Amino acid sequence: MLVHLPVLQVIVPLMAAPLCLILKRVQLVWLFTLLVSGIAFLISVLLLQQVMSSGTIIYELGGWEAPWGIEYRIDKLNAFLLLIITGISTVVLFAAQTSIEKEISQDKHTVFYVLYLLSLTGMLGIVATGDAFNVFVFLEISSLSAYALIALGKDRRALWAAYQYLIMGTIGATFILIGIGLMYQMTGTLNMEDLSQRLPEVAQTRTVFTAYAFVIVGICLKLAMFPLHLWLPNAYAYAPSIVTAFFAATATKVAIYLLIRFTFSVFGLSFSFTTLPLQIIFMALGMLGIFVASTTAIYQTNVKHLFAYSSIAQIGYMIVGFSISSVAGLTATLLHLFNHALMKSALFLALGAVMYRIGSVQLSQFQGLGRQMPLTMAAIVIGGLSLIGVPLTVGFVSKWYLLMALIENGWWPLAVLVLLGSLLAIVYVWRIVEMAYFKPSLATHANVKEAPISFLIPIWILVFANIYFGIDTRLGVQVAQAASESLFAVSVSDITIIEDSL
Amino acid sequence: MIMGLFNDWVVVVLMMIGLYIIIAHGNLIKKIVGLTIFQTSVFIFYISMAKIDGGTAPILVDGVTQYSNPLPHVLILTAIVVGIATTAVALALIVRIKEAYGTIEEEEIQEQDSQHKDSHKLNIHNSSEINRDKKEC
Amino acid sequence: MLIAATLAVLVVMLLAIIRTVIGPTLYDRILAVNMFGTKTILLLSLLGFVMGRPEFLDIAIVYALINFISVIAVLRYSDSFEFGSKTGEKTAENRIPQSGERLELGNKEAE
Amino acid sequence: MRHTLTLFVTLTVFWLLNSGHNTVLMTLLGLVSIIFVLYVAHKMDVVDHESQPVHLSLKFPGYFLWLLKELVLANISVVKSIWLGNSTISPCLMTIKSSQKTDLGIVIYANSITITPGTVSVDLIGDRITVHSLFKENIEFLKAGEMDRRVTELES
Amino acid sequence: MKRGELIESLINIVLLSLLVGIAIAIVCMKDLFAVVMLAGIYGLISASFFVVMDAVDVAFTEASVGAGISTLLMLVVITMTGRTEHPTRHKPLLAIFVVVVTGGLLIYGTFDMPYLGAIDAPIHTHVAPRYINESMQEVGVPNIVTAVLASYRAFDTFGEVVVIFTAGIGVLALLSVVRRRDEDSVIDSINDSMHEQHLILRIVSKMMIPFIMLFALYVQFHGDYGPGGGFQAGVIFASAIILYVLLFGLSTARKVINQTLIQLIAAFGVLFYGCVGLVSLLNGGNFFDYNVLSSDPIAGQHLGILLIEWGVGCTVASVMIIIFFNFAGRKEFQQRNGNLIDNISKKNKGI
Amino acid sequence: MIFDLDIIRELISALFLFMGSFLCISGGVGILRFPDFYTRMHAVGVTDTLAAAMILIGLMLQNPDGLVVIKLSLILLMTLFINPTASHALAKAAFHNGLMPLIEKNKKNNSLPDKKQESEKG
Repeated sequence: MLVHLPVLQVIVPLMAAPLCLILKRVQLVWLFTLLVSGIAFLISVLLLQQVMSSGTIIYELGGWEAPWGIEYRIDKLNAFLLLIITGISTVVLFAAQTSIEKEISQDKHTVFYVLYLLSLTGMLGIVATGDAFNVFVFLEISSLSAYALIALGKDRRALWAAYQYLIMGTIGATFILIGIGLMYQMTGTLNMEDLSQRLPEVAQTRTVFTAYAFVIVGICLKLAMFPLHLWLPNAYAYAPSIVTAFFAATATKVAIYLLIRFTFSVFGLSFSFTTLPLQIIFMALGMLGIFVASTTAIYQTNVKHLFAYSSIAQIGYMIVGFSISSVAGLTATLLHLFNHALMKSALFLALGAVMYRIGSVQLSQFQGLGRQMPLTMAAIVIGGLSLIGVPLTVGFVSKWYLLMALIENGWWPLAVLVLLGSLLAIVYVWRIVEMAYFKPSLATHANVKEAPISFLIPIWILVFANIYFGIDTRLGVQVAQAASESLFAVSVSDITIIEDSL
Repeated sequence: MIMGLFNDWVVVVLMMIGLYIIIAHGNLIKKIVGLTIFQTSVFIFYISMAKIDGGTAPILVDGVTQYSNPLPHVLILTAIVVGIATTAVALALIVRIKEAYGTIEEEEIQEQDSQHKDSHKLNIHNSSEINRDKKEC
Repeated sequence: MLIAATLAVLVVMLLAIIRTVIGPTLYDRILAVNMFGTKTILLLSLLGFVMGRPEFLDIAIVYALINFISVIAVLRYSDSFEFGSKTGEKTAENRIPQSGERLELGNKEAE
Repeated sequence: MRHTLTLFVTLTVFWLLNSGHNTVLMTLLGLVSIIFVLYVAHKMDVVDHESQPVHLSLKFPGYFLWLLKELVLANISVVKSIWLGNSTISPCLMTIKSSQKTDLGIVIYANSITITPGTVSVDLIGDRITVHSLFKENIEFLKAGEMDRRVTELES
Repeated sequence: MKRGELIESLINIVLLSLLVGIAIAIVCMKDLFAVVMLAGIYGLISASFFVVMDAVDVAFTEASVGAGISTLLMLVVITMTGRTEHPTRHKPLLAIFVVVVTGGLLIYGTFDMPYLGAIDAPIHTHVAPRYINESMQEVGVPNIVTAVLASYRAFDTFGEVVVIFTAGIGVLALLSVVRRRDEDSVIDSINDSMHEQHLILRIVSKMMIPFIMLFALYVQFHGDYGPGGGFQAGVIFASAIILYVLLFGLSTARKVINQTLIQLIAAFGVLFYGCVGLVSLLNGGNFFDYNVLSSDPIAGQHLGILLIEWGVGCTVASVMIIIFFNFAGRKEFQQRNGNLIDNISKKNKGI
Repeated sequence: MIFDLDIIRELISALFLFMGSFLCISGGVGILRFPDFYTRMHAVGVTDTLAAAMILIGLMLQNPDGLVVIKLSLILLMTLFINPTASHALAKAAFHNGLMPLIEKNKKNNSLPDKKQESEKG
């Protein structure tokens, strides 16, 4: 069975989704979903182990070899991503049953879990596959379920947010489809590995340039990169808390993965960064994203909005790391990807707990909550510290690597700017802390108690992970470094091929 | 060259018309129609590239050796399905938006949202609200 | 002759589109779309022969079926009261032209 | 039962005509499909004398040929007026009575009216059919009642 | 031959111009009903275009989806949301900017593209030749599109089925309403009006419905030999049911077609497809490796394709039915909650 | 002898196709030219019945073997069966929703329901 792990990773949650619909009984469905997600997590752990010890795994679906059939290609990068997604999904699901009880009407519970599993499937599929068109198909699975999940939110603005997300998401997906079509037209293949070998021959054509532009813009729409981020804050703010916690930690990460995959593996480093002024564009947009989004976050009155803008800012950090286009920079991005998933899922889950108790996440409602929900608020504070990048938290590790990467390239001013960006994070985190600990409790909240245990366990698992990986940095750094090195190894060999052909 | 690239150019024109509708029009249903045009133009692009001179449909018969490329056809079959799936979900959303807001014009929705922005009261949309909205509009 | 017939069908399709666009009433549009559907069936049958592989007539059959269902659906829902009553279009359709303008072509859209 | 049987036969003919692949597997699948369709059709309650008009299948070809002749004549007159312009038409609306006894008969009559260009049955209440026609003569023709008589004959 | 190609390209040009014309008309129209009708025509023309481009399978699908189902859904939605577009909002500057930039980029990209129909284009020389030349030996199905769809790229198709399943669940999540039985009778009086009034429609449709269903099943099982397959069959089958709903009303249809059962069938289709993969996995092959399903690889391929197409058909048909039922059910729900009495009085006045 | 038959077949086929095309165009012109919905409906009737039949029969003569002819006749049967039904339904819907036909002035009073006069005032 071990040889089949790559496909099982995707198939298990996929097949579980229709099974959920058949099971019907809500309690049972939750347990089942949790179990499935747990199994998926286990598989991803095994996969990562296998990849780290014996290198890239290739799985040919249908027994047809690569450019003719679809293949799954698990290397260090996507094994890492699979681990993040399944891990977060499992932890978040612990709290799901309690949380949706108050946020989603009873008759939609089964459907919620089905959509959740489908969304998980979609993300895993995008990450695992080695076929460009297959990416599009799974992208649509995850997006469609995401639209529906967001629309399940209680507030009517959730509907509007879902609609906006749908429009943007579909444009993005169609752009990617156009890009894939152009690539296919120039090379005749859809397999990523095959593409990376055949693209250099035609790299100088205008068509490939257009293809690259469309793929990247499409991904950036999905990614909510700075000027294209407009759909994200509302979508995160009005979705059910569980959905927000899950998506904030995974959806944008998958998009970043795609960006890295297409840039480094498919088009190759030399094409992406030498024929285009990509470095400057991404660097500028990343920096702008950090500052604009952080500043906007400060003025938010809804805490979910606040953290949503903070997410956009964090995406900015990842983009900056990516645009350095060095092993160190990419390592920083991958680390931040992992770390940000940990922080944001903890934070949004804690917000879910607040939502569960007081039915709102307006900043003004946080008054005095530090005394009434001490454990939840403590989690938010630690998550916030991690967001700022205080030492001993994961946030520090990735920012440190980012700074190192910038300095390595001698880009001192940018390093300073990154640090300044972190100062903005202090401001918005402080606003919550101030509200929660230094204001008297609201009279209406007299009866508010600590969040139920089903919330506290997953929240604190994540918080401990935040601290643990902040202190013991080996696992994250090792995997991230190995992944980025392998990506650069591929890309460098790419360059030599070009030189040979010249 | 004009004949060789004619299809591609028309595709570009169609795409741009679709995109224009999506961005410039405020009516939600019109946007979906725009989206359909946009997607269909991509289908046309794929299908045009599969065409080969002197070829016929990729269903084997005796005495023919030149067939059009079947792979784009397969991809577009999938893409059409994805398109209808997206349309269905989008239309379902529109129905719910109409119930919750009483309108399907982007501007009016945004106006209503900005009015509620600072109140922390939830705009709960459930079945009981349909009545109210109906009366309002 | 096949080609001439194909072109003729295409021309008629164009005319049907014009009628769909200028309306003026809802029913004119439905009528034009229905006619367009029939012409598509013909076009598909003709295309098979023009292209030399006439065995794909199933597509035309599907069209015929779908076309029928579409027209029924349109009627089902145009029959329903909400349709257009809000926009005041109904009154426009109700208007009976005086005998003097009897043979005028296509009244202008009332909206 | 009789209607089910006829539907089974017509469905089988339909399948065989369409299929063109007479392997064992295909025939088997066809049989299963037909039985499935029969089951669903029964559940929907769409199998009865209205949908399976076996009783008039013998007389139908004769009527059809006559209708075809009328069709051609009507077409010629309409096409003529299309090219000659609007002054040649004299649209009118009239209610006529039909003499058929069954729903099916009325349907055949009404559809026959519609299928001949120049006349369209606009409404159908009881045995009264409202007809819109392009020329006065068409209405006169319908009033003369030849078509009505022929359909009634077909039905009996 | 030369003349044939000339004529093909002439038809090609005419169809594409028609498409552009319709698209422009859609931009200008304010009446949403007309827009939807034009969108339907757009679907019809693009399907004809696909036939000219030899993509018969795609044309088949576009015919049933673009012109059929999607137009139908939009129509139902319009009846719920109103018919005219408000002319107020336009921000053409931003739109024109975006459109010009993307359009310009694409036009720029076209200049290095292989020309239409070029025999030496990369896509005709790299992966595709194997499909065209070997699929008969490897898969044993004359329709190459089916061979690629169901065997070489079976996983994509699996994804496609899951997409449509997701859409069904999404619509269910958004629109499903809890119904109370006692309200059915009131609704009956509204819905059944169609089949009471329309004698002709009733009789003709009653004749048609079994044949449409059988035709769907014919398309389902002949996907190997000609255009067609599970997806198209599912849509056609669903449209037979939709026709039934349109004529006999939702409540009658609910009695015939159990909603829970339909959901189970949708789930079953996906599971069935997946199980074919799992069985091949247990038999020692890779996921979706049909060769191991039977002792003879070709027979295995045949069996695999037959089974998965069946799964596709089940899911697509039931999801389309679910989607339509939910839209129509929502409309009914709105009527009940909104102005039920108002409706009835209006209806009476109208007749 | 067989050769002759083929030529005759081709000729008849061409004739049918030509007639069909002509009728088609006529109908298309009619739908633009006629003054109101109901009269346009007659124009559509022309293209839908005889024109379609002619073209389809012309095609049948082009390729007189097996499956193709069967399918073409199936299409023909369906057009003849479905189109009048759809036209009737359409006319009925229009009529019931208050769309009144243009009619000859002198005919007006003896055939129309009262509904007309009401809406004329409004």
